[in-house]
Amino acid sequence: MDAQNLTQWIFDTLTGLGLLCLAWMALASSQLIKAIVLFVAFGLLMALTWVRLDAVDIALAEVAIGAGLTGALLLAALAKLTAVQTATSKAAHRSPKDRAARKLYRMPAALLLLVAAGLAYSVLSLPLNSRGLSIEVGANLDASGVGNPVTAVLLNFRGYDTLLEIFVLFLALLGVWSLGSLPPHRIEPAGPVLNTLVVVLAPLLILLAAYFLWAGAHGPGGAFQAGATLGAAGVLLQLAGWKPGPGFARLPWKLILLAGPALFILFALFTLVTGQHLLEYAPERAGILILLLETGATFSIGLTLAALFFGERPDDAEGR
Amino acid sequence: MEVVITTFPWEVVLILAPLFGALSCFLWPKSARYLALSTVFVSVLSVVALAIRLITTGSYRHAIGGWRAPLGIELLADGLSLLMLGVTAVVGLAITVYSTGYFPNRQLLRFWPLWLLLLAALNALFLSGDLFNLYVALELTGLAAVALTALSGGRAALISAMRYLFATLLGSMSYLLGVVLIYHSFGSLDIMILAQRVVQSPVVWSAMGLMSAGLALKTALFPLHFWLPPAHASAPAPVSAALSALVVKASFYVLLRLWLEVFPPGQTAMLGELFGALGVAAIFWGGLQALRAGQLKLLIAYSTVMQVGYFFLAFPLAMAAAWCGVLYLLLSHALAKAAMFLAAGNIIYFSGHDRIVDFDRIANQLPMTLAAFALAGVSIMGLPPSGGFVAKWLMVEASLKSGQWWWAFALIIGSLAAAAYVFKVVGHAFTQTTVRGQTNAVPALMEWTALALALTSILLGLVASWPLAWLEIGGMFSCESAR
Amino acid sequence: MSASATLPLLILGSSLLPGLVIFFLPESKVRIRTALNLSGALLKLVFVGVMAWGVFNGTTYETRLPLIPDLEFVLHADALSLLFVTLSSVLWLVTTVYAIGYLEESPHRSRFFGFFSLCVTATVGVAMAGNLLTFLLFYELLTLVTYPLIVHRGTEVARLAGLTYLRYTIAGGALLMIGTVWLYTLCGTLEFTYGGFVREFASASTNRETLVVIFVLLTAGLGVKAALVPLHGWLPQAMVAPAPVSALLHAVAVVKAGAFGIVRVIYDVFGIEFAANLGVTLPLAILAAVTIVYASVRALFQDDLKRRLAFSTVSQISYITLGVATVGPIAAIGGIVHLVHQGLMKITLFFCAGNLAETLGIHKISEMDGVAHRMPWTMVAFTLGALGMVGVPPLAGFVSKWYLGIGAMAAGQEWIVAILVGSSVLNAAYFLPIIYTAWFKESKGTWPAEQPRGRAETRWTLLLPPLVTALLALGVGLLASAPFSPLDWAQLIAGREYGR
Amino acid sequence: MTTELLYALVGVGLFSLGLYALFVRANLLRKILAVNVMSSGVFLVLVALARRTGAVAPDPVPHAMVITGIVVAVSATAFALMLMLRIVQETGRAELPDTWSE
Repeated sequence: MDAQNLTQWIFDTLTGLGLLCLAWMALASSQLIKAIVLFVAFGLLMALTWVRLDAVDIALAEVAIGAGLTGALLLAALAKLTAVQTATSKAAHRSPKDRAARKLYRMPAALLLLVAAGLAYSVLSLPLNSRGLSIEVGANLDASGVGNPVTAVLLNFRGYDTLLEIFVLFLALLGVWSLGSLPPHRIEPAGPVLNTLVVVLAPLLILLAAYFLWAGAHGPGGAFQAGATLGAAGVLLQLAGWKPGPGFARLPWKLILLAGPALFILFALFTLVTGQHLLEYAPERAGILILLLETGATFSIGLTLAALFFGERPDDAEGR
Repeated sequence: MEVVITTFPWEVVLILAPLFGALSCFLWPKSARYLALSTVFVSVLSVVALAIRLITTGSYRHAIGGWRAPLGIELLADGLSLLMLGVTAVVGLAITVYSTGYFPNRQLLRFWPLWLLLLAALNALFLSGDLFNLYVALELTGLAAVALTALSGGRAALISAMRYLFATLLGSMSYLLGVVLIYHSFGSLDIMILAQRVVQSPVVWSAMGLMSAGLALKTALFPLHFWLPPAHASAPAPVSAALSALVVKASFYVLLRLWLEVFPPGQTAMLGELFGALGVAAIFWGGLQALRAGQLKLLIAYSTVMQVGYFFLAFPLAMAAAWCGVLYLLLSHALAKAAMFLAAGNIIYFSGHDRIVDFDRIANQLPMTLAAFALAGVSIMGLPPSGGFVAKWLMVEASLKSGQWWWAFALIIGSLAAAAYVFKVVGHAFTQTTVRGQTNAVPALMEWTALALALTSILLGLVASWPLAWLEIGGMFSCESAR
Repeated sequence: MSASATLPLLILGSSLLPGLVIFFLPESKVRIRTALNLSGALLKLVFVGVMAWGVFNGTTYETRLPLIPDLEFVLHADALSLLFVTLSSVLWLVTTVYAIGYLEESPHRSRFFGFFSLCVTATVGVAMAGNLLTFLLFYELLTLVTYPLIVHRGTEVARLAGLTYLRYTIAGGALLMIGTVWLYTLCGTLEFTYGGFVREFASASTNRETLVVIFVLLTAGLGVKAALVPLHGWLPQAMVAPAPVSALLHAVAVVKAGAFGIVRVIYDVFGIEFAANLGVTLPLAILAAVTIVYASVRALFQDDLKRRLAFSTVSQISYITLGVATVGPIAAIGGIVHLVHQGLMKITLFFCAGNLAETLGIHKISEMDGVAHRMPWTMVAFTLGALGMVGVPPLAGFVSKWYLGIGAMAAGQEWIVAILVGSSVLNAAYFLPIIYTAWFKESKGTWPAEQPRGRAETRWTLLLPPLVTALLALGVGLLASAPFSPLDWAQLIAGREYGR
Repeated sequence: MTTELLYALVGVGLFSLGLYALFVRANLLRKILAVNVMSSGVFLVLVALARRTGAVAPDPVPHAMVITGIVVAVSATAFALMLMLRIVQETGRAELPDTWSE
């Protein structure tokens, strides 16, 4: 093989091994903080891999959500974990369970290797090239109202998946809120450096979100990336010590929170009464409708993610 | 009017109405109760309308966004989905009515949106004809179910919810990987298209293994049932009812679809035998644990483990009579089990505990609740006249016809065990020693709801010919030509 | 739906609906409850009368409703079912009157009478079932509705007795179900037909061993309720139930349903000839004989009155099985007619036992010295019943035993005669002492728990029923040869079954 | 071996790794990480194989599916973390006891 292929091959191998190693270290490391940091690193490497696989949209989503927000959530959880453990009177004694469990699961480990081998074999047995649905997508792209095939699939061809998935996010928030509130705990306030950083960064992120939202129509980007960056802004604000008051559980904010799902449902109902198929857009109007949907989705995703980072229901947090 | 009913896409209403209801319950918690009730009422009506449409025009598909498969997602409405949607609507209505009385106010506010989202997820799942869409629906169902399990916030509830969450996530992951393999080898996610394309190959083997394992885990097939009893026992009674009656069925429904339409017949035989064996194990283990259980809700939960074992007996038999029997079992078990959990809820509401040995005088204090439990029990143990009996009859017939009498044997043993644990409860409810601890009166509505469900499960035994006929819409199999 | 199709449903409904209504009646509404019970019972009698007349004039009453794909819910009235229906509806009326008196002032009467009516409904259903599926349906229903009656008292003893009862009956039901489904997979039908349906459908295709196994499954399932040794264990324990319940259980409902089922299976499922050349009748006859002797011997050693009666039931009920298992029309007559005779006599005895317990608190035979002077009428009834059981002419029991004996001779199975004689001796041995103690021993003067004495020896509601049934037992014996007597019907039935 | 298959195999590896960790680790936070690793593995297989289109751009449908999947995953993770914290509050430990009863 020629040099370029060789370098590519080396690069791929190293990335693959890196992913596996990072994952293993993250899952095996003794301290939780280390585990989380390694996991975030893993996420970033994943993003790189996505780029390598010509999936820039996913790379953006991964950086913003997979690595970024998940990491933030994990770190926040860890901080709260220690805070709660000290807050609760019960002693948090370590148990030798990990070791015991490992012994217990020797057998499954062997069995799991078999499973992995079988999977690997079946993956290798797949045909080396297949067009999947790329042809169909390409053929209908013009009618979809957007230029970016991924956005077309997400918001038009398989818009129904996206509808349900936005409700999954909403459901997660409902679930978190229904779990009640944690005992009082305080996370270390951010230092002055971060504060200034926030002042600069938050507006930038919001601008970035707007850009992604707009770009999503023809290039990489879209509601999720935009929403995630918006959420990141919210996270930053909270890191800077800002707390949402009880008002954030009241109607106006709720409306913003529900902008995405609500718009989806309204469109769906509209198509229902006009006797079209569910979520069917006329090609000439599709572009604008999708942009509208994405805007709504962006707001709800951003706000929801920020709220998830905060944890309990704002008015509960006040109520204690 | 006729035209409207037979042309309007009721299946879409079934998905949108609960979603809309969930949003509005979240926005206006003050009037949540009425919003929820009306939502559920709407979905019941649309199921009826859908039934009329299906009976008149036969099964049909709805291309979402006007994009036909394989590019788009198509909803699929046939007899099988109608059956599941119907039972979801009925049980859903009962649970909604019941919950208005059961929950303390603060919990009730949090209950409504989650509950309606669960209903929406179930309806979406029973209508979906697309493997990846099914994955999203499964996740929605699972998360909603876990959130509801944790609702009461007790120590046991939280822990079992966590266990449940891991189980359901693992299940979906495994299912999704299977979907990935299927998609990449056959280039479509649509069940109907796959039905034509799928051929035997190593990829299909592993896909089948992954999907079956994941769904079996979500359905709590022995020995993957570990998460179910604690979750169903520690959740609030109406939630337990929903979990046992509907959520467990959802993943089983997906498995059934794949089995009957996607997986190539040549390849399923061996796995079918395995499923049958595990089913038998589930029957014995579940029955045993139910007998040993000292608390009512735990007993009912283990009874579910056992009934799940029954479901899987159909796979080795793999003949029309068996499928019809199992689907009828799904139906009657859903109603009966919901009734049982609601009855248990009444008892807990009344006496503040569910220790079976201390059920003295329940027979006099809550006669209707006990009647509900006993009638549901009749259906669970498969005695006539009840839906359970019809199901058992069909399955025993199938197994004797195909000369595999051992499955029939397992069925009979199972029903004996069921009788034992049902009457263990009933017997203690009749005893007359003086009641300890204070009791508070149960709203009549709650008692009636439980009784109504139980009566429906009995009624199923008398009108079997209609549901079985509807089941044939879409012609996956015919219960008449079974013999 | 035509009249001939509705009548069976009316007969069911006449006890079903009152039962369901009664459940929701508050305890205090004694009058309404009583009215409902009695009117239901009388109504049923009227319907049965109409049906009897119809059947006699050759009308066929049949109701068919779809139940399972290809399988129907069938009620029909042939001579045999009519015999059983009549018996149960007559005795239901009497027992209801008795129960009303017996349970005065006791708690949970609505529950009791509700299940009581359901119990009779199930029995009538068993009697009129037109195919094995319908039979199974009512047979299991009977199990379920009798359970609350057995545990009615709510004591720990009652709970355990209830458990034992269920262990036996549910298991029996399971066997019956397997047998039924299996038979269905072989024959494709379950309709009761004269001479049996198995012969034409199955004999060609399937091997005899399978059919024997099925026969065993069915008879085992039925034998539980018919209390064939060794499946009789539940019966003596079920004695904890209130007296009216035991009376109904032993004379009509549960035990009879089992025996009746055996008759059905042998005659209308397998067909007597076919069963005979399958070679299953003789073992069954032997089993019945063993039951008769064994139970009589056990009865000898019971001091508790109700327990002694219970074992006597175990032995007496097997006469029916013996009668049909003895291949031959005359013995068949004896067996079938005993369905009625045993019912009348045994219910009398239980009523009397109940009276003794209720009025004087007497439960043991050793407490009965001279009780006849305190309660003469009760003891008259008791004596009639007991003598009937022993088989003293011209009482009912004699007729049955006579036909059984002659039939056995005719069928060339003399050993059965020996069994009959032996059992009669044993009957005498455990009944005559009771009668002697009651009439000729000096009373100790005090009774265990005497109720305040009214004008009569006890409440009329308690006294009337045993006297009526005793007279009936006497009547059916005296007028055995009259038209419409049970014997007359039995001859009709046996005639049809043996194709004459 | 082509790039696509290589990454697909890595995906399988990640899936199995996460599965193993999910079984073996007792700490809830680690279990949650394990689930995330598993899902990343599945996504990797999905996207890697979508690139078998040869010269032309890869099949976009799997990409959309993965974006959906990522959002689902983060929702589940957020909920799981809160649930974990509540358990810690109740029991003082971030682990599941062997017996669930009170």
